[in-house]
Amino acid sequence: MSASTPSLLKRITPQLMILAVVLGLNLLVFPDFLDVSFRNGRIFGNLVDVFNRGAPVALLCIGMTLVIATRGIDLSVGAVMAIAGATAASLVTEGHGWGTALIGALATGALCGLWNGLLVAVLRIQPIVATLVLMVAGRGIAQLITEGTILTFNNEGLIRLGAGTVLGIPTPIVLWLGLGTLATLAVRRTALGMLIEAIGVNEASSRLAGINSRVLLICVYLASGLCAALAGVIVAADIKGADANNAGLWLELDAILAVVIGGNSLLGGRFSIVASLLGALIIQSVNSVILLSGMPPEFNLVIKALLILAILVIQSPKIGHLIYMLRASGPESLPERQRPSTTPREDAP
Amino acid sequence: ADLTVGFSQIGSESGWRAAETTVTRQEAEKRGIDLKFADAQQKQENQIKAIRGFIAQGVDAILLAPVVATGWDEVLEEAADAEIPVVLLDRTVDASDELYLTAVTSDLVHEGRVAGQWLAEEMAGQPCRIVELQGTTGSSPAIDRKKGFEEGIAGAEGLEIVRSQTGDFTRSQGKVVMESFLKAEGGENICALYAHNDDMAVGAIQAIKEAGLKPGEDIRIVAIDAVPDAHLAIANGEMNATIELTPNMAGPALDALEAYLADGTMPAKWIQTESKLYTAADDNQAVYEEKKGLGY
Amino acid sequence: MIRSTHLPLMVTLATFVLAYALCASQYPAMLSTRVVANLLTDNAFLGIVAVGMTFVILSGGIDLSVGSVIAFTGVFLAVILRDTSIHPLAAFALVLALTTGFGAAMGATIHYLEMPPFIVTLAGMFLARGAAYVLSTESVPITHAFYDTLQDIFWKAPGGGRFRLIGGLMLLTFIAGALVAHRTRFGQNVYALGGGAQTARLMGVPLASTTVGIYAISGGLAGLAGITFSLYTSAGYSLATVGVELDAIAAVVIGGTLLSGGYGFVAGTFFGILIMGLIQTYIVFDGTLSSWWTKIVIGALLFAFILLQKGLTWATTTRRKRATGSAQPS
Amino acid sequence: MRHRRKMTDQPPLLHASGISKFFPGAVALDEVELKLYAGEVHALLGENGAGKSTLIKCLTGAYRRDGGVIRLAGAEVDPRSTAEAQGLGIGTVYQEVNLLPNLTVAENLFLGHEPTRFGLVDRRAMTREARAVLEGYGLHIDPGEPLTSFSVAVQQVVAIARAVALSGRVLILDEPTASLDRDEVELLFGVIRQLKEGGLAIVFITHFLDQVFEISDRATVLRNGRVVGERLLAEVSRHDIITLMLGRQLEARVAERKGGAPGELLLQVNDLAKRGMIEPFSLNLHRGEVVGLAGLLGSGRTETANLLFGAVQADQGRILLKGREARITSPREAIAHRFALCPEDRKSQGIVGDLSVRDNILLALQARQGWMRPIPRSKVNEIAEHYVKALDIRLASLDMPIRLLSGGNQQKALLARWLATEPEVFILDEPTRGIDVGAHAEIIALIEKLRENGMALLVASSELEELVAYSTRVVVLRDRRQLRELTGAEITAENIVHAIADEQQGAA
Ligand SMILES: Nc1ncnc2c1ncn2[C@@H]1O[C@H](COP(=O)(O)OP(=O)(O)OP(=O)(O)O)[C@@H](O)[C@H]1O
Ligand SMILES: Nc1ncnc2c1ncn2[C@@H]1O[C@H](COP(=O)(O)OP(=O)(O)OP(=O)(O)O)[C@@H](O)[C@H]1O
Ligand SMILES: [Mg+2]
Ligand SMILES: [Mg+2]
Repeated sequence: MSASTPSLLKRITPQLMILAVVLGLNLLVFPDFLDVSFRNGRIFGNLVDVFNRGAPVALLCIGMTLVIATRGIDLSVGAVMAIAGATAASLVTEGHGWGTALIGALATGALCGLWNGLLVAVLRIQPIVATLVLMVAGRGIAQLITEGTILTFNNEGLIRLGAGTVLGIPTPIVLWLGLGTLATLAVRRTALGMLIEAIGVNEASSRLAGINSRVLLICVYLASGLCAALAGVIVAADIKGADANNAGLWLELDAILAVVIGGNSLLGGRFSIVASLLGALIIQSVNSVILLSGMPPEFNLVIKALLILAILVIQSPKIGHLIYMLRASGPESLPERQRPSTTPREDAP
Repeated sequence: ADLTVGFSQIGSESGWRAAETTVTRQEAEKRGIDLKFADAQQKQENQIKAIRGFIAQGVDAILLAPVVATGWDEVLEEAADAEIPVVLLDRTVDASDELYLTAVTSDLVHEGRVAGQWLAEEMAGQPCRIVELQGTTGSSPAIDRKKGFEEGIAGAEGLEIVRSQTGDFTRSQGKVVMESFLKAEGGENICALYAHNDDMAVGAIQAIKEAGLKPGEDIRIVAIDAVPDAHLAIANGEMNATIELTPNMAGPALDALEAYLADGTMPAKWIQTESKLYTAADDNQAVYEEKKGLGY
Repeated sequence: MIRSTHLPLMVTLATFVLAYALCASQYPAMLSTRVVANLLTDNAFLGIVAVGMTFVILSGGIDLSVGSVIAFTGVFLAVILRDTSIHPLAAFALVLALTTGFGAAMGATIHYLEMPPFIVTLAGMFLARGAAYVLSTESVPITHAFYDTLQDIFWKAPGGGRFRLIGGLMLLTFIAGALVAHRTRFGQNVYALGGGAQTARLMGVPLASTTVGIYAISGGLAGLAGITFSLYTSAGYSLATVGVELDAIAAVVIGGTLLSGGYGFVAGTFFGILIMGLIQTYIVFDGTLSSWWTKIVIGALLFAFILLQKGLTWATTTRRKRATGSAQPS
Repeated sequence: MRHRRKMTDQPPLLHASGISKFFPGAVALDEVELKLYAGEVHALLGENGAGKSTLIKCLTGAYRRDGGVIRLAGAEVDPRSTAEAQGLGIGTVYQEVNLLPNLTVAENLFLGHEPTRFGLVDRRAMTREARAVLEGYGLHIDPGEPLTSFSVAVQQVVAIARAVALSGRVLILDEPTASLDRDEVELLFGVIRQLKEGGLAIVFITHFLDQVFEISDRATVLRNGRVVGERLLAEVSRHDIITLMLGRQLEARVAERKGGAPGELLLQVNDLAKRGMIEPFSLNLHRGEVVGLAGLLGSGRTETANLLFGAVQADQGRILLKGREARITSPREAIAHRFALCPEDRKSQGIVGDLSVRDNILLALQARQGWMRPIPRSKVNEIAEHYVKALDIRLASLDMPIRLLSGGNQQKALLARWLATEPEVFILDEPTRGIDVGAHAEIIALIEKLRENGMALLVASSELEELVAYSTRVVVLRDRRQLRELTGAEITAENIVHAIADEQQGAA
């Protein structure tokens, strides 16, 4: 249950290696990539940007990892970001303090998560369809709050959440690292992680074993909504305005991608939040390569697609197996007969 | 009876677009016109569907803000067939001009050119390394405003676009991309920023500030649209110029329509709106207050 | 013979008829041939791509790349017709081969590398749109005379409705799709795959060729939809049809096909398309919804349909279970 | 007899030799040899996890084998997929029902070889032929209905019919009778005898030794992935076979009478019922009692168990626990009242396939404790290891996903899951399905021990001998109705059969 350090390290080795390679690519297109300086009261540099700009996806993928572990998916997170940002902005423009705004935004996020959770856990609507509803309607709700405009604000407290620093470190970095740690501890230091995995693998069995799968499912979507809300507040604070039209647009796909690059199965079951967070960093590093390379923007998507494809192919269980086989047949190979000849998936009855 | 006019709007992807919708509604209301509004959510197919829907409903006229220039022949023919006049807003289409009554648009290339010429004048012969924030890749404002700007600076010696990347017309992408420009080029090596819309410029201003530089002084900033926040930025000295794209396309359009429907007066095929340049010389604070309520 | 398995189809059909009647009672103009013809013409490309999506979803997969493939097809056709003197029919064949191959490649990746379809086709989505950008960022008009010929083929019904070629093409695609899904071995294998890949494998279903075939069909039909779209707009534009994959998925689901695979009908998707078209037509006829209310209403209607379907299915299956409770061997 | 010897002189129809299969951390098959002759029924025997299913999968292309040669009628063959094996005339029923729940019975039956007309599948002919085929097995059902509208037994028969239709030369049946009733078993044996006459070679895997001796001519016995012997069944005794399988003697247990007086009254069930599922059901359960639930397939045993456990909600009736009314509307509440239910369908309702054996064993205990109080790692290992040893679960490591265990070992792990919660009322639904003779005896002994320690048990089983062996009372069900109760000396296999049959006559 609680993964010990060596096994965690083993689990995230592929992600660490890929991250290193992509950061290496950055270094290739921009030699000063790793320079970090202290300017204007904050640490400053491309590497810092990767961590800072990766914050929204990182926050989203904390919740998304949990949702996916239950064999679900949450397409609504982008829209929830917009709603939460709009809520926070409209609260501060109405004269409330930043604390109220933050709580208000988180509460709307929780409400959205609750809605998704109820559709999935109680009405038993398939997650992808259930969350599609909010994905379509949610941005409309956000625009309803801002009335289609970019709702700008000057509340220093709120702005500090997105553009401020804590001890010289940009707040978003602190927030996602903190929440990531908190979530990891919450699922691994308690039995929560195992119970979530169990309902992801076989919900019927889990229910018969006494797991309250309904409540757990709702909680998981709730968590996803909360993470999305926090991401939404950060994005709004970053530009001092709630852009209901564009905040979080298509970010759900990036978050899902991050979870998968983190080596988590879309079919639910075993999961690792740390690996997902590394996945988010990998995606942001890919974006960074694109920005730093100075290529014309029409190549952005092709480059991103090819890099991601390469990453996924390398991670594919089949390729991993092939590498294992090649290594096994090397000089210090195992005796012929001990070679596994099937990947686990094939062996499912 | 009252006039019923269908309005096929692209969507609500930006503050400017929202303002255009608001102004159009206001203008229609002023004239006692029943406006049927259809939001296409950035999709041409939805706009075509909307126009066909308007035709089926038998509206008296159609306002169309086309998302893209191509692909309208067929549906415009159907409208012509049903004898419903169509007026284009803020962009023309690649179709025979018999298929629409008139087009009320600004000249996107011209806007870019004004921005370029302003910068060339401002630099007065000094060299300048420019970074460019493009609009959404493939959108016609992005293409035309880039083209116009390049024409505008073509004559000036030493003006050079060193980096150009898309900021998707959004504030947050504008900020993100500007951050990478600042690092890739070094803030002190950038002399000016040209953004295809004000939203990206406003995002970039924040990136510049966070990098410890003074927007408007260390880096000159020119953008297009003249949304309220840009006026505010100019008033605060954080931005240098913006070129107005008026959200009031519907006013002239509806005037032309009413005249046509009343006695068949044919308007000119192209009603060009003014592309007014705003700089620190104007009273931006006043303009800001004036525009604030328009739903930008 | 109406079987319990046909229930979702019946539900969708009933929903459509009911909804249409409601709309028509509010706006009698909705009964005009124009509206009927528009439903077919305007949704032709979406319908064609949804047929492919039905196969993918029946097999338990998903294809997010179709919207981008449509855009790519349009740009490819426009560019090739602008820059070369090749005949459009040859260009059609070329682009169909290309998109079918693209789909097959995704299918092969999914099967042989054991990667989830969601992710493979997501990468495919980026790739296809990226390729469209690289070909041309500007929208390119198609001016070939053959296009005009094709576009001029329509039947003008009394009342002003124009039934165009592409609407017919969609109907044909649906008929062919239904035949393949329900009356061929390949179709049976698709359903089998959706019922459980491992079991299907043990039962002797050729997983590799079926998976590759499914995504090839989806890719090919996305190509066909791209051709349709280019006929519809006479242009190729790299920013076109963003998010169409979600519309297609929604249509398939509204049509009664389960996203988890194995259950559903191609014909159901047809009514799903019509229902979605009806929602949009209704919103245009209403004409008072603001941009944001449009989105909220679409979301709410989507939810209402899902709920209605869920309720009807639930009500009838519990009854059925009771009825056939004791099917014992004798 | 002479007839059979003569057959052995012929070359075998299917000859597999040197078949090896390795899994990470386990040698599943080690140079196994299997000879099948045309016109014989060949039993494949062995303990749980001996490698029987793995051998079948290697022979039919479901797994890639790591070594060995397969000859079919003298020619070397190498099926790489089950489809290829089917093409070679090898039809197989794999362990657990492997049919598609979303297809109709007819579609399942004909998947891959549908009758076609003008290149299109002829659905009408398919339904017609399916009906005819199934009637041959005594099933009068509408093949156009979805498979899931029928019980597991019907599904099993469909699976067999499908395999038979596909087997031109070899038919392989992996535990086909595990969920069948005696009548269906008889029907199946009739079919097998016919096919045997027709010259098919048939492999038959089961843990019911009676059935082995009834239908098979020869047996190959596996132990730990190795062949430990091949015997003509006419020449050996049941005892020999068991000794060969286990590698030791199975002590004949003295059938002690479970006379011990029942303890305090624990559970009172009053008229518990759910419309359309089970008629009002009443029962008193004391500590130190084993109540058996007997009945034919579909008689409602599983439903009764599920109802008691709250897995399905009753719409009438009350449950009194130690005299106080208990509301049980979900498994959670049942578990909180110290109930446990080991379900019949272990694949879909029991195991959590991708989780480790350890997590599976601890799941129910952890769920009861709540997520806030994780069981410490050391305690987890202690409990898991304890039960692995106590129940003799064969595994490579506690960390392996439970789906990789053999069927019987999965069953034991599930028992461990519930024993770990130390229940007071233990409901067991078919606890020995798919369990080998050795483990079978152990589980019966275990039930006996639990009873002696004061647990109250309710056991549903189709095996009468087994029910007789451990029950202190037997409740007979039919058509989802409680018929009568047998106690003490009344409990014999004949009496139970009569109880069911009498009533049947009465009803007829
Ligand atoms: N993919 C796998 N990885 C590791 N070990 C495996 C795998 N599949 C099977 N095994 C192991 O191989 C051994 C043989 O399993 P198999 O299913 O063939 O047993 P069996 O004889 O059919 O038993 P049963 O009577 O319980 O069905 C078991 O110990 C099992 O744990
Ligand atoms: N949810 C349900 N609603 C109505 N009937 C059901 C339901 N589930 C099962 N049945 C029917 O109830 C009958 C009894 O089920 P089942 O076969 O599991 O009983 P059983 O006595 O436990 O038999 P066995 O355990 O030997 O299979 C079956 O005919 C089955 O079709
Ligand atoms: Mg087995
Ligand atoms: Mg049962």
